[in-house]
Parts: sequence; C-alpha cells; structure tokens
Amino acid sequence: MKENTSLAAKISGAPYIAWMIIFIIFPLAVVAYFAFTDSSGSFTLNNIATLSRYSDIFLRSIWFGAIATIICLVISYPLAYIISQTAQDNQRIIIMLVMLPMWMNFLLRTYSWMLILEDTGIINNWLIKLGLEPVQMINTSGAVILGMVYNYLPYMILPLYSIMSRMDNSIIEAARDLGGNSAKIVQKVVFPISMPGVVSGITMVFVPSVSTFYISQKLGGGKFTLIGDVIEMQFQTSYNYNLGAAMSLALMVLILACLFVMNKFTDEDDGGILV
Amino acid sequence: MKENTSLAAKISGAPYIAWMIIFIIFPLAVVAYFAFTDSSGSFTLNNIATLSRYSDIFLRSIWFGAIATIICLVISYPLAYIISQTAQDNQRIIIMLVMLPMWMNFLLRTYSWMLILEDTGIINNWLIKLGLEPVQMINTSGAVILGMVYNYLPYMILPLYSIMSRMDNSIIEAARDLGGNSAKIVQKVVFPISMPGVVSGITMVFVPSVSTFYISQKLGGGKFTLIGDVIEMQFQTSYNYNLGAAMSLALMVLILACLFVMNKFTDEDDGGILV
Amino acid sequence: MENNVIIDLKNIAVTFDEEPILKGINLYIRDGEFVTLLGPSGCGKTTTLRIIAGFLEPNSGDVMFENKRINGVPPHKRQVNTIFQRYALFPHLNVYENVAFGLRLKKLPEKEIRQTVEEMLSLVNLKGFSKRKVESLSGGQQQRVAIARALAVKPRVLLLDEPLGALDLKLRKDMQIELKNIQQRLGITFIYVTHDQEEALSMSDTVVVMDCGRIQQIGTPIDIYNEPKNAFVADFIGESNILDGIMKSDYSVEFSGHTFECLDKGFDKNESVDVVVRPEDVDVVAVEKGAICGTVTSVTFKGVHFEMIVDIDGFKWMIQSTDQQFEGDEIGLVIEPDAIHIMKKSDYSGQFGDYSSFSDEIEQLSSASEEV
Amino acid sequence: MENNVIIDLKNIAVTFDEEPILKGINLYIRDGEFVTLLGPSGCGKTTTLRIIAGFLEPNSGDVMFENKRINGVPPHKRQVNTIFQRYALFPHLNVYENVAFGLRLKKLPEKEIRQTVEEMLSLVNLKGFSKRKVESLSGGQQQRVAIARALAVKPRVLLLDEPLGALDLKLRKDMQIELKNIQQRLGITFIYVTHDQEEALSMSDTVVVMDCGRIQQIGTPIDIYNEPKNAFVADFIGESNILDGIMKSDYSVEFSGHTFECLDKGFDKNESVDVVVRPEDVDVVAVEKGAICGTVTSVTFKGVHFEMIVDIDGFKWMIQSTDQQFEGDEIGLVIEPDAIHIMKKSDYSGQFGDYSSFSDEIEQLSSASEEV
Repeated sequence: MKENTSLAAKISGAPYIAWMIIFIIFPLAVVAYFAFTDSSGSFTLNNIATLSRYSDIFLRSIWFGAIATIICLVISYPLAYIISQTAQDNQRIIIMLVMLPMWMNFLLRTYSWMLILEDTGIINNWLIKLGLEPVQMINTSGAVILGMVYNYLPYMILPLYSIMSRMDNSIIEAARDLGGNSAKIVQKVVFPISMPGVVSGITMVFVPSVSTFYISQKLGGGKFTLIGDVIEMQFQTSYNYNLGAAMSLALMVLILACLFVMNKFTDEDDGGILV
Repeated sequence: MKENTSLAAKISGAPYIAWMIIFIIFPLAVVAYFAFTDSSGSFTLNNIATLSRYSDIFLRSIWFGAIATIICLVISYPLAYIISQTAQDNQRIIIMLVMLPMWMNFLLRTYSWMLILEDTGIINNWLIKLGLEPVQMINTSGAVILGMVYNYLPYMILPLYSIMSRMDNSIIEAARDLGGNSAKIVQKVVFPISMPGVVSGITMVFVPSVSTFYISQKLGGGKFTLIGDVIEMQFQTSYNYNLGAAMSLALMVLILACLFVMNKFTDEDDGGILV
Repeated sequence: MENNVIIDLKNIAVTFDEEPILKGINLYIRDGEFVTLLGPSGCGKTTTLRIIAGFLEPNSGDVMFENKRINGVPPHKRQVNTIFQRYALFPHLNVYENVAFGLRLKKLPEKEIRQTVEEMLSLVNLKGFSKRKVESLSGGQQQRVAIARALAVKPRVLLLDEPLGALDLKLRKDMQIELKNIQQRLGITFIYVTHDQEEALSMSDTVVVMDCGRIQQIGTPIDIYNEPKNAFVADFIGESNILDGIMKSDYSVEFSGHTFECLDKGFDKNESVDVVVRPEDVDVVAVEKGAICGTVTSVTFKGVHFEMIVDIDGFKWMIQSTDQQFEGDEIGLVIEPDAIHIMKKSDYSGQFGDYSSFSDEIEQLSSASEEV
Repeated sequence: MENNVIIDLKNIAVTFDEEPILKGINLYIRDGEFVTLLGPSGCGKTTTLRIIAGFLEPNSGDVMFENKRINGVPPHKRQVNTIFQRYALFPHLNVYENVAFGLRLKKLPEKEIRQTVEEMLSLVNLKGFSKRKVESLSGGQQQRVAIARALAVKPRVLLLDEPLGALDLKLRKDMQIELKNIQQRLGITFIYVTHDQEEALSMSDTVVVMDCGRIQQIGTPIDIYNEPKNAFVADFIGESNILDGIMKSDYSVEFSGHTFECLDKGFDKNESVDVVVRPEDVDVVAVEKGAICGTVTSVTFKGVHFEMIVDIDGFKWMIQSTDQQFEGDEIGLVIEPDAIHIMKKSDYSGQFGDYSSFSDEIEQLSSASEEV
C-alpha cells in the first residue's frame, strides 16, 4: 500500500533530520573529545581520574538538586491540582502569574532573593522593626536550595498542571463511586495517572538544579560550591577546558543515570501493582 | 446545583494558591522597588532615566534575539513537521537526540562552540588541513546568534512538534482533496493550525535570547555587549543593584511589549482571513 | 420482595445557573427492577442519575434509599454504583486491577478478591483478559470491564449512563441482551439512562419518559408504546402520525374528515383531542375501499417493510407496509378501532407527528442550537 | 446518461504489511448513481473509497474515471471529493471560510465565491451560520458544513465515509433523508460507506456488500434483502434464520424435518443448500396448525412488534410478530413459499443465522480482537 505522501516527501525528510542531528550532536562530541585529551590534544584519562578529587562536590550537587526537586514536587503537586480544578478563566491568569518569573533575567531572580535574605536584607529589617532578633538566612544551604526551588518551580508546575487539566473527571468520580475517600483517590488514581507529568517535572527541575551555577555563589556565600560553579571556574578562571569538559561529561552521565534509575523505579512500580 | 467536590475542597485551594503567588511575585516586587530607589533607599527616577544611555544595547539585544528566534523557527518548523510524520518509534529517539544538549551545562554548550569556531579552532584546523584559508568566525555577530540558536533550539522544536503530532491527518487530506497542492496546504492549513505552537516556541526562544548573557562574551569577544551582560556587570562588578534592577524591569517590559504586539498581530491575521 | 421500594425520589428539584434542570421529580424504584430513564438530551435524565449516585445534591427534595434519607451521603458510602458513559476505566491499571479496584479499597483478602474478579470477568465474557491494558481493548470490551468493575463491589443498585452509546449497532444489540441477562441473573436493580427508544423498550421493566426536567410518563414498555399520554411521548417512542381530532361521542372520533370507530371513551362530547395512529397499524387498500385516501409522495425500502409518506388533505402520514407502492400512487387507508389511540390535548399538541418536512425539523434543530 | 459509467475499478488489490486488504475488486459506478459500500469494519470499504479519492494507490489494478486511467493522479487533481468520517473541518476557519476553502484555491472572483458559499449553506440548511466557529457547532451542523464544503467545488463524485456515524439516532435518520434529497437535486454520483444496513437499504440505488476484502454481492436494496447470495449477506442485511436444507426437487426443500414448498429451482436433486427465512415472514399459529412447532424461550417488546426466540429441535429461530406470546408457550409456525429463500452453500455456511447464543458471538468477537 503506497500512501500518496507528496507533502512530506517533497520536503524530503531524512537528510534534513540527519543534518540537524549532526548540528545538535557535534558540539557534544567536541566536549567528549576534550574530556579525553590533554591541553596538547593527545589522549589521556587524567581528566577523568582527577574527577575523584571533586567527588564530594558532585555528591553535594546531586544532594542539593534532589532536595530542591522534592520540595518543588511537594509544593507543585497540590498547587497544580488546585489550579486544574478552578474555573477555566482563572486557570489562565494563575498560570500566567506562575510563569512570570521566567520572563525575568535568571541572575536577577537570584539577586533579589539575596536582597531579601541578607543579614541586612528585607526580611531581617522587618524582623528588627518588629523588635525580633535578626536571623541568619543568607549563606546557608537552605538559601541555596530556596534559590533552586524558586528558579525551577515553574518547570515543575507546568507539566503537572498540563496533565491534570486533561484528566477525565469521570475517572475520579468512578473511584469515589467504588468506595474511595479523598486520600485513597489521590493515592490510587490521581497520582499514578499523573506519573508522566511527575517524571517530566522531576527531570526538568533536577537536571538544571544539579548543574546550576551562580545560585550557590550568591545565596551560599561560596560555602557550598556546586559542580556547576567548579565547571564555570575551569572555563572562566583556570582555563582548563579539558578538566571542565570531563566534569561536564561526568555530570551528564550522572544525571542520566539518576533519571534512568528513577524511570526504572516508577516503571517497576507500575508493573508492580499487578502482584 | 451543588457538586460534591469534597476532594478539591479538602485541600482547600484558594489560600494555598494565594500564598504561592505571593512567594512567586514577592521577589519581582523587590526588583521593582530597587528599580525606583537609589542606594540609600529613597525614591528616584534616576535609574530609569539612566537607561536611555543603554538604548543601543537594548536595541541590539532585541535585534539579535529576534534574528535568533526567526532562524530557530525557520529551522525547526520543517524539522518538527518531518519528525511528526516519521514512524512512532523513530519519533521518540529523534526527540531524545534533539533534547540531548539540554542535559549539558549551559556554559559548556557555549564553550564548545567557542572551541569549534575559534581562529585556531576545529573548523579552521580542518580548513587549513584541506589547504584552504582560515575564516574569521569567532567574535562575529553571526557567532553570537549561532550560540543563541543552538542553546534555545530545543525550546522551539518541542512545542512545534507537540502540536504537529496531534494534528489530525484527515484535515490535511481534506485540504488536498479540495484542490490544495503541498505549498498551499502548508500555507493555508498546517501553518495556521500550528500557530499556537509557533507562538509558544517564539516566546520560549525570544525571551531567553534577549536577556541572555555569557554567549556574547564568549562568542562575540565582547564586541557585541548585550543587555544581559550589562545587567550581570551591574551585579557582579559594579554592585549597582538599583541600575541593574531598573534594566531588568525595562527589559521585562520590552519583552512583554514585543510579545503582546506579536500576539496582536497573529490574532488580527486570524480574523483578517475573513475579509 | 417485588414490591420493596429501594429508591424513592421525592419532589427533587435542581437548578443550575438559575436555570431549572429538574422541576419536581417524583419516582420510586422497586428492588430488582430494570428501570429506564428515556428522553432527549437535556431532559434531565443524567442529572437524575447523578443525584441517585450522590455526585450531585438536589436544591430541594429528598433522596430515599430503603426509606432512609441519603441526601448528603457521599457517593462512596452509597450502595449504588455507576457505569459511566465513556467507561471511565483507570488507564494505569490492567483489566484485573480495574475490576479489583473497589475490592482492594474494602481491604478484602487477596484470595477473595481473585475469586470475585474472576467470577465477574467470566460473567461479562472476558476470561483470559486479566492482564490486558485497558487501552488495548475494543469499545465493547472496555464497556464490559466497566460493568465487571461496578458489579464486583456488589451494589444494590447499578446506574448505567448511556452505556452503549459509543458502540456499533450490532454490538449494541448484543450488549442489550447481555445486560438484560446479567440483570436477571443477579437480580439487582438497574437504572438505565438512554435516548434510544428501542433500547428502552426491549430491556426495561419500567420506562420513565422525561422531557424538559419533568417526567412525562411512567409505565411498562407496552403501556408507553400503546397508550402514550401526550404527543411528546407518542412521537419520541417510535414513529407516530398525530392528528387533531374531535370526540363525537364515546367510541367515536372524527379526524381527517372521517368519523372512525375507536376504543376510547370518557371524553366530553366534541372535545378536541390528539389522535395517534402508528405507521404499522394502517392497512393499505384500493382507493374505493379506503375510509380515507391520499397520494404516495415518497417510498423508502427499509428491509422489513416499505416506508411511505402519504399526503392526505395536506397532512403527511407515515405508513409502513410490506407491499410496495410507488410515488404518485393513489391509495386508500383503513384504520381499525384498536389502531386508534386518543390523548387529551397538552402543551405538546401540534408540535409533533406530521411528516411533511424533515428539513423543517432540522431547521428547528439548527436555530435551537444557535440560541444556545 | 444513466448508463454512463463514471468510475470503474478493475481488479484492484491492496496489501498492507503483507496482509491483503483488498483482493481483486471489480466495480463500476454509473454517473448520478447512489452507491453504498456496506460491510463490517475491516472489510475494505474505506480502503476502496480512499483509492477512488486518490489517497491510496492500489498495488495492482486500474482506477478508471470516465474511461481514463487515473492511477497516480493526486487527490487535488481528481474531480472527486470526500466527506470524512470525523468531518475534518478546518478548526482555524469559520463556517464561511471552510466552505469557501476549495473555491479560494481555484482563485475564483470574490463575488462568485460568496454566491456559491451562500448557495451551499442554504442547501444544507445553515443560512446565517457563516461567521460561526466550527467548534461551536453541534455534530450534525459540522457534518453539514463538511457536505457544503465538498459540494462547493462541484465534484462529479462525492465520497462519503460513514458520514453519519457520530450522530444521534434521530438526527441520523433526518440526515439520511437530507443527503438523499441533496443527491437527487444535484444529480451527482454519491459513493457512500457505512456498516449500517438500514442506512444502506433506505438511501442507495445500488448496494455493494463487502467482507474480507471481497465484494460479496452487488444489487438494488430489494435484491440484496430478498435474494442474498450467501449466508454472510443474509445475516449482515437484517435478521435472518439460516438453516441447513436439502433440495428434494425443484420448488421443494426440506429443513427442520419438514418439506416446504418454495419458489427456487435449478439445484441438483438432494443438493445441500442454505435456507434463509426472515423473522418477519414467519406466521405464528396454533401448534396443531403449524408445519413445524417449537417453544418460545424469550420475548422482547420492540414497539412495532414482539421479537421472540423459538426453539425448534434445538435450533433457535428469531420470529417477529405483532401478537404477544409468552416464555414457555408452544407455538406452531407456517412458512409461505415466498418467505423461503434458497442459497448455494458457501464458505460462510454454518457461521451465521442461529440465535441460540449471543454470548457466543460476543466471545468470538473478543477472541478475534485478542488476536489483533
């Protein structure tokens, strides 16, 4: 059976896709090349070997990223659900508001939190005016994680909202009808069905959180160096491209491994219901 | 008519949404506050007035951002269409490949282009080996725009692909049936129907392109300062938060204005078909 | 047991956005009965069902379950389960887990769950489908999973909201028989919502005809078909010729310029009435033998019979006959006394029962929906 | 003109993924004819339509349009237009622009476009809907926009792919009459695809019954209903009791243990045949007066008649009668010679025509789709 697919055929797909993929992949290949060469261009595993020195920074990055991701998920999940249940007109406005920070320069979003949290910042000023003791907020791990959460929250809310607003209400009614109270319905129906949104939200928050830079410098006061900052330093200050490339590659592999494990876990969970 | 909406009611939506919106909007309000005060905290319009000095940088940022957005659109549109027409299994793999750079550190993506385009970089090395003259590529406006395109391309491809893969094939068949050749079908049916994806793609590329920093520093060699770089400088080097905030605010307003005009334009176009 | 009332709706009214949806519904349903709520879309039949299920609370009126008022009792605490229009299966669970869903919520032992699920799957002819994904099933199979899922929790009453609406004709007929069999085997109460009159007639013990938020008639299928209460019911349940008539005396009615013998009495002398004649109850004879006569304006072959439109003094009758006539033929019609049914005049008089123009009907439909 | 063949399919074969979809279709269609391709899903009827429209190229065989071979001619160069199953309206255009779409592509002057669009909209009873968004329309209205859009470009042949499948029963009946009227008024050729036998019978000049990628029978609705060629056609077109019989001699056939007079001849002596008896053609009489007799096992009220399943020596007959019988009644049956139709044995013999168990049929359906 031959479909008359003149339209797609005329744009002649395959070569175009091939070229685009080369364009997209080539710079990544360059990174890989640099990761396995020294400054003179000959093959070496030194860069990779050196990474072990940074293992605590890698771990901290993943740890902070994971915490920020979990907080985003916990905050966003009820929020997305509530938004999806409000009137259609309100939904658009709320989603607009949620997306607003994305219109603002990334640096600035981080700076404004600095101004809010500083020892002489807005919150502490208020506390003092209220006659309370000022609180150390800036330069704590909490501030770093807050920065991550604030920056990447919309990327968690949007996919969750999108899947929840498409969820058929009669499925929830069916669950209630069969004897489920609210907690059971969320646990056994809403959450499993929204799983693709959860996975996509986690991915979209975890990946940039782990490799972020600046946030820790500004909100952590340099006490909590993250791998993104180290990579930046290699390029900006040390000019050790090869080590920077090796770090990036390792980070990418680590992230993919984390996500793979998570996917595996949720898949198993899905199939595991059977037993 | 009272719906038994116990589930939504129990999470008790409105206050939660309100708190979240405060959390999201508050830092933006802080930015606005700083934009209209001087370093001692008293009201001033000086920061705003100073902006006129940077008007050429603003214009260049918008100009570069617009060009990068258009290039992204022109590249992505056929790509997304072709992907949506390939076999289901291949679609997932291609989309994975398209998204791959997003897993890699933002800085590194830019650096690797630096390494590729440099006067002694990969491309020029090849050219020399082939006995050709090396070409000046780094430190040109083209390189800056290439950096933008590469960095934000996935954000254009994904919404376009998503809307095209949902497009009902029988609508395209109907257009052919009524006498449309391939060009007419794309012009009169595929493009108008994919308009929401186009708008969302343009937004998602234009906004970060205009306010980006680093790319110009690394690929433009400091010759094409963009507003994102200036803002960074205000915070990183000059410590003039107030001016930086004013710039960010102005940039946000400019971006919103641009997008508003574009939306207006496409809406009119939609209604204008009637005449 | 047959006379045990299980559900009793007392003066139920529902208003949505200031628009009345139900205007005082009174309806009791006996245990083990198969009751169908029949009416056009927007008549309030689904709203009635949702009130019984507990998804909606009426603005006024009482919902009684075995003589206890259950207004305000949430759906999961009612012994009532629903089959939703578009099945509403859980997409993340396989067939087995869909059916087991309600049982797991009851925290029954695994062995009992397995037993019940298997019983239910064999009841709906889906043995061996346990591990299939619900999306991989055909519409009819999904429908039957939904039935098994609802029946697994052993409801006293099963509510079915146009359950066969999405199925093919042939499958729909088979499923009608299946559903009726299941209901008879289990002996539980079915409340069935549909807009398909044939479905209502062939499955139900009792049919409740609704329109505009009111019950128009309650009765057995045969009652409803043979003794419709007003022009709406007559038109909605099957094809009907509905004419203006005058009761000359008991057992005698005049319409179409002729006085016919009939079986109805008790009307005032010369009272205006609606006369219903079913298309299949008219005998076609030669012109000279007919009580009334007219011209055939169209003939359609329907398989079992021919369907003709006959113009009699400007009123277009629909007549069904196994003998073929042709367009333009003059024919005579004979109507036996038992084929004539007399109804009191109602708000619906004059709105239905003339087959002069289908386009008009469509135009009405169009302008109606234009207002919405 | 009546005998002008407009479309001629010659030995069309289509294979998809090595699975044959069409196995040698030969079919010619006359100009101005209303032809219906009727069959169950997967029979190849939609594939045939797509070949005529040009969306699909057959693997072998010729597609002729007015005696010219048009294989390879793209859809937009064929004088053939399609009404798609789910309308396929352009969501970004209003009603007016949807209908004008094909005219604009022809670059007609604006005045002519306006005139044609208004003509078409009034043809389908949608005057005054010009500026409406297509999503705001009901299913029936969208359907009619699709018709107006296809007719606006003045096709020689209109292809309709189950156009009424998504509509309500009542609307579907009205639209059937509308479509037939439009076809007669414009005098263009309609090729209509459906799985609904009633639709096919009441609208078509010619019905083409298809199954498993082959044409089973071509004929007028009356031919197809009264003289089905094999058990598949008899079963698919209306309800049928199909029994094994033996031709004792010309005009004499034995089945159900009794020898009946019939109208068929030309079979071998004692040849095995399939006998078709339609449920409405059987007369119910007292046991002693019946040629054969049996026990009523179920009765369903259908409005126009009662539908009974009658067990006669283990074979379950379906009988339709206006007199009510009750479960368990013993009744006699009389079958007139013209109610008996004899068919040669075919591959389909024994597969259809016994009403003993609907569940079996469903089970077949289930296992069939399980294989897919």
